[in-house]
Amino acid sequence: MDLQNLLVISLGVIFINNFVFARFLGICPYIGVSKQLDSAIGMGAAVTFVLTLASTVTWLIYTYLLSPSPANLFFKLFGGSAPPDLTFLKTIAFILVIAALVQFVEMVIQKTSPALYKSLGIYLPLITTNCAILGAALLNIDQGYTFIESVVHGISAGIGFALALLLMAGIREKLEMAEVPKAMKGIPIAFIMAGLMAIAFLGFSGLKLGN
Amino acid sequence: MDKKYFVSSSPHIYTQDSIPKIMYTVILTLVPAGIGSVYFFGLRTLWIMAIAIVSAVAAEAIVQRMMKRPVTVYDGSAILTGLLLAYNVAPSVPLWLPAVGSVFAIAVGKMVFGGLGYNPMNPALLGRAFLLASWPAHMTIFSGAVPRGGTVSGIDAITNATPLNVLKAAQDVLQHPQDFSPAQKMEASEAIGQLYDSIEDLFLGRIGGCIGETSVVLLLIGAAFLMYRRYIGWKVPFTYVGTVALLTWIFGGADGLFTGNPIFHVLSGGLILGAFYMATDMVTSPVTVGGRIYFGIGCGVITVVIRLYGGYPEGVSYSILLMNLLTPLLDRWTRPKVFGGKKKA
Amino acid sequence: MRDIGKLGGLLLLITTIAATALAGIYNVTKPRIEAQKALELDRALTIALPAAPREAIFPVQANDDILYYVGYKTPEKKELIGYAFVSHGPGYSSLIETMVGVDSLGAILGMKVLNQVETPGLGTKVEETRHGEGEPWFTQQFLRKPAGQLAVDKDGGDIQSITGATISSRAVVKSVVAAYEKLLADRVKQD
Amino acid sequence: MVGFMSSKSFPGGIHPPGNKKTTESLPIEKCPAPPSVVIPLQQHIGAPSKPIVATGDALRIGDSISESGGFVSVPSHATVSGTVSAIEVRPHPLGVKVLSVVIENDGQEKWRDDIGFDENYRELGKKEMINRIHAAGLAGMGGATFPTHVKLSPPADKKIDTLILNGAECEPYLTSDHRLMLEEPEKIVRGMEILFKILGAKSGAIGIEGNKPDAIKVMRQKIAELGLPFKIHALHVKYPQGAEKQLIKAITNRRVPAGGLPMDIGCVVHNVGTAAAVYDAVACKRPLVERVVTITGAGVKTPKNLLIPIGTPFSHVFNHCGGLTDDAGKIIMGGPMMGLAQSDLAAPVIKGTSGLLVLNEKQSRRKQEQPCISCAHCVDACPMALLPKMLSQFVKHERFASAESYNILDCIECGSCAFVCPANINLVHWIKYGKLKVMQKRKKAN
Amino acid sequence: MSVTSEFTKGLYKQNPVFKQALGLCPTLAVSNSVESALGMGVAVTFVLLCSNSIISLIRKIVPAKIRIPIYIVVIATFVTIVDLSMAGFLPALHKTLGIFVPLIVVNCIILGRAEAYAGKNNIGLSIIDGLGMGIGFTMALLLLGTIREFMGNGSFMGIPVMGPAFEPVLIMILPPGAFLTIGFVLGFFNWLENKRAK
Repeated sequence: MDLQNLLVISLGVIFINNFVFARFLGICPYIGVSKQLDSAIGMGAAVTFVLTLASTVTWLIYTYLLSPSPANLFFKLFGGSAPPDLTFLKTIAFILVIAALVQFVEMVIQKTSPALYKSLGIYLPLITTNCAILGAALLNIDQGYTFIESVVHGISAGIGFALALLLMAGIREKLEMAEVPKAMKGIPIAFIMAGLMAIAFLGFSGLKLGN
Repeated sequence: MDKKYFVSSSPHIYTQDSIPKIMYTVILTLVPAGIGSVYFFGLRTLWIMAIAIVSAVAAEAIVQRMMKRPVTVYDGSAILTGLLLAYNVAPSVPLWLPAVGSVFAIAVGKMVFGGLGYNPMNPALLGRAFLLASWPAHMTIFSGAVPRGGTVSGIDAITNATPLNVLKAAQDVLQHPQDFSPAQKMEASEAIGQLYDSIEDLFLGRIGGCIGETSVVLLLIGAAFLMYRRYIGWKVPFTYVGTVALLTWIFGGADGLFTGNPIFHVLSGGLILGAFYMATDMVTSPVTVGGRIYFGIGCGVITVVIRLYGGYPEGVSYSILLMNLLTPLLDRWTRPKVFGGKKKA
Repeated sequence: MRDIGKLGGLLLLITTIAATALAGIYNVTKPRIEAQKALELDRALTIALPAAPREAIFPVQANDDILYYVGYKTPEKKELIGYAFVSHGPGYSSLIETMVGVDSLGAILGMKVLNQVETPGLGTKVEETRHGEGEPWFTQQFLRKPAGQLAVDKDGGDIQSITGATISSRAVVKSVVAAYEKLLADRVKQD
Repeated sequence: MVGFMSSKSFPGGIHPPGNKKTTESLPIEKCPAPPSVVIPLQQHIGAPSKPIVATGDALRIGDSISESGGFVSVPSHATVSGTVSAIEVRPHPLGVKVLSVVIENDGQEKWRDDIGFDENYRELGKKEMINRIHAAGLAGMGGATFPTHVKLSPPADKKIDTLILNGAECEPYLTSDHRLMLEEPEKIVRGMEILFKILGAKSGAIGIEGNKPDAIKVMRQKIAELGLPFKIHALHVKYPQGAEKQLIKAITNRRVPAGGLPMDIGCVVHNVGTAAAVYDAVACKRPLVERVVTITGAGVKTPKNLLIPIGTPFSHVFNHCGGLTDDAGKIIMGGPMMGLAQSDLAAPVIKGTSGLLVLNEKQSRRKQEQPCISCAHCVDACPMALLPKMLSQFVKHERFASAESYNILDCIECGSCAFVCPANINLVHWIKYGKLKVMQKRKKAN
Repeated sequence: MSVTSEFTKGLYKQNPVFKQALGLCPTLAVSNSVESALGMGVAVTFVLLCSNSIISLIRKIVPAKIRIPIYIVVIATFVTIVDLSMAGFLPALHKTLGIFVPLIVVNCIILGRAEAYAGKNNIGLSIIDGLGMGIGFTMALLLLGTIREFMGNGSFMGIPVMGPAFEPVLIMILPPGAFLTIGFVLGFFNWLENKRAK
């Protein structure tokens, strides 16, 4: 396995193509759940967890069920003839899988760890419509990632999102005590701050991670 | 009892310091480097400084008027922002550039958050990053600054590429040997050798670069005074410079680990200006002792990462901006333990 | 429990209806999508090998992968005009893909950027057409230069790099050189 | 002379200008008793004392006028001879009106008869010694006015091994303890010997800031002369060196836990003035009727160190010092860092009055508050390792829970943070308010 | 509840972007040029119209428990139709919008309208609601797109309008420019609102 390649993918999606600052994925929860550090930590953890799971499952579904590649499980069923190209169903398939996954995770956490459910549970329903999850799943396919690459990409995208969320929450807790002009209070100033953060993150652009 | 006496809660005596005093002292200590820049780059730099300062002050006054708040441009903070922004642009920039940068720095970097004390990131550096992203061509070309009649110093060559630019280009050649001819490789090695021999020039400031960042000696004179007056502490600048020195020594060489030239890296680029004047910006750096140390180390690490592996030859301003983002969390996570510790139950 | 079965069944039914509907749409749009792809390729090949009619350009394949294209003056494979190949190299923030045509001596006949997501206003200038000009200026300067010896001005070559986007410029140049060398190696093998 | 930072100091602290030159070389003078004294029945921390005299009663100096109102309470005594003219609420230095006994001075200076030197005082039992201290109405004379006998009766499970006398006098301007050490070293050391015996301590130390070399010398000589096992520690000159927890840290290198008391780590601290009063109380059965007060500042015409009968109104004291200048702006009881601003000169000198400081108008005006620029000077200055900047901001925005979790209750209100603040934010004011709110909340919760 | 007000509420009073802060990801991502903003706006409006009408039609037969999954399926179907058609007929636009076309599925405006409106109202009103919201969204995108393209590229719909001397503020078409623009536009609307309230 090419560790360096995985590192490039991982650091790339955390710092250079950060989901929030460069790809505009997951903006709604980013602005909505960054008012307090505690909830930001919960949301960050929940998103990272679901992102990883979703990346894994959607890649498997795409490769073994939808794509007409030799790896498709139908390949054998159809007696060696080319399986049908079902890739046009990927959007609908992915979103259903993600919705089911989130439900499932919610149920499992609720049964196994009430404490964790208390801290993560309220964020889980919000995650279905978090475009970062579906976005990561689609990007994995678009960029032709292998299974391991997809998983690493998913985890790292989550870490990058959580990082952005944490930084924002720290600053917004402080901004609560700042004399921000009335019209700019709340969401507008959060966007301005996100813009300034994105400027700072430009410093990572062009980072040569591999050769 | 006809006479009324003042009544207020203790304490009843106060320091002689005030915010304007701090600001103007910092401005004063930046003057030597400014004079140096006029000597090295010509009178044009004076124009750039003046334009940047006037725009910053005007922007602050106008925004405060618009927000119907008292106009406080006399506290010196806008002047300082303007001056630092001017110090962070190349001598060859068109004159409208520092003006736009100052307005952005003050209006978006500071005033929308409520003005002095509330801005989460260093306004001058934000202004610089804004200019760099918006007009990269102007911000990354260090030539054409020689005014008619040359500079007072009589040195023309220094207005060309900055040492870090040269280093980046040369290292690029050496890191991809297969793409270049032997002659090019020779040339690159020689260029690096020359750079490493030019420590004295770096120290004095006889090099290309942004207006206020080149002369290490003049900056250090000012910084020493600020340290003496305790307006800046040792923790941020020393850990910052130390981290850069250590990491560039370990990873900065072309011939494997521990072959880098830390002295070159410390003296070149905007590190001294950044470490002593901008990373130490009170508003945007942590207040706790531990926080300040981590802040300095973090700035150092990011600077080195960008310098050695990044898309830009210089990483000082981005590293400080990125660490500014971390400041609230650092303050939170490095809260000092109360004196004596908690009583055991 | 029966409830779940009922609900699941209903969901399945709706999904099936949706999938069937989509399959219909897919079958309608598929030829269009493929035609679009072919059209894009046609355009690129025409720019890369302007002297060769589209029907006189043939792919050279190994297994299912197209290695490069060979272009002739006529569809009967008479009078070799040159070769066209796709090169790609990592730019500033994306993989830059170009279609390049060369004559049998390696001089560039035509060139078109296929894909890039570089910094807007900087790296994207690799396919910028200046106001009033018909062709993108950056790729125009490659014409008639030997594909094996390209270099940007900063590296001592004669391709003028884009101001502020040296990395993108260099990526294009280097990828062309590398892809040309691969083509050469393959030609040698075939001859 | 000055000890090393590590061993004779504490983290944080500030260096305000000392301003002690004016009075430090002036010997203690006796202030003539006023025509009438006003003795508040609450001069200490704890329950107020209860009056035991009635209007018209004739009293001699030293006669009890009230009895303890509980365990944490001390009696008060007549400080002039004369008749009780009123028992009513009168202005108090704390800014509130307090029930006080007013005595018209008959000018006779008649003392109670039973006061006099008791040769055998050293043979007294521990209990009797404490009784005499209580009967003499002793409360801490450094300014905190905590009843002395309470500090000498620790619970059985607290073993006290170290007695510390506080001669640091770190507040700027004040020189009363300094003069007392120079002029009455024997009383102080003998008093310390008594305290040492009562507590059964193993070691005793006196902490004096290094800026008082003469006092250090005199006290050393006296200890050697009397052959007592006490040590003198020359302390780093830094405010608040005299704060209890900081003093203990500097001398013993032990730290009192947050929310704890010195006795939790085996220490008891008394002021040097208290020690002298302990000697008077135990050896002479003499109650606390007068104390040394430094009268100083730009607003006083003739600064002095005075021995003043307790209950003397401030106006009388100032008259004795040539009066106040025309530009006198602020009158402070205590030092400039922790002292209380006075609005009414009818308020009397009490047991905890270590100084009367008069600032001129220019010094009295507060500069306009500016926004905090997070310079962290307050954080560096805080001797309790708190974050005053954040505490004040939390309080300002009524986030009392955050303030509580940032240990607002551990603030000792020393004023170091507000002193160094370049934005002129009165951090102490906000923090005091926050403490009040947090305490109220806690009370409600209980 | 007049038909006109059902239509106009989406334009300003309940503008999905400016007033409800919904659908922010595509708003930020594709507003760097007027052309892509328009493309995205039309695509979203189309999906919104279709999903609102279908959901309104089936609202009485859908069990409440599996309401959301069914809505999602309906929406995803229309999104895929848009995706495929765009790839076939407008390949250049399809390339520029990239993954934000399939991501219309998770655009909270659409599911939000389904939940809040189409699931409770008849088809006529639902169509009007969808149209209003869609046009409101498109207008928001166009506003941002115009500002960003004008400042960041000196052009409108790709046509240079500023002359050759203008040096565009590149950052406006980069990610930070998206955040800053929407921040200030939202601030401006708040300011208007506050002023009107007085």
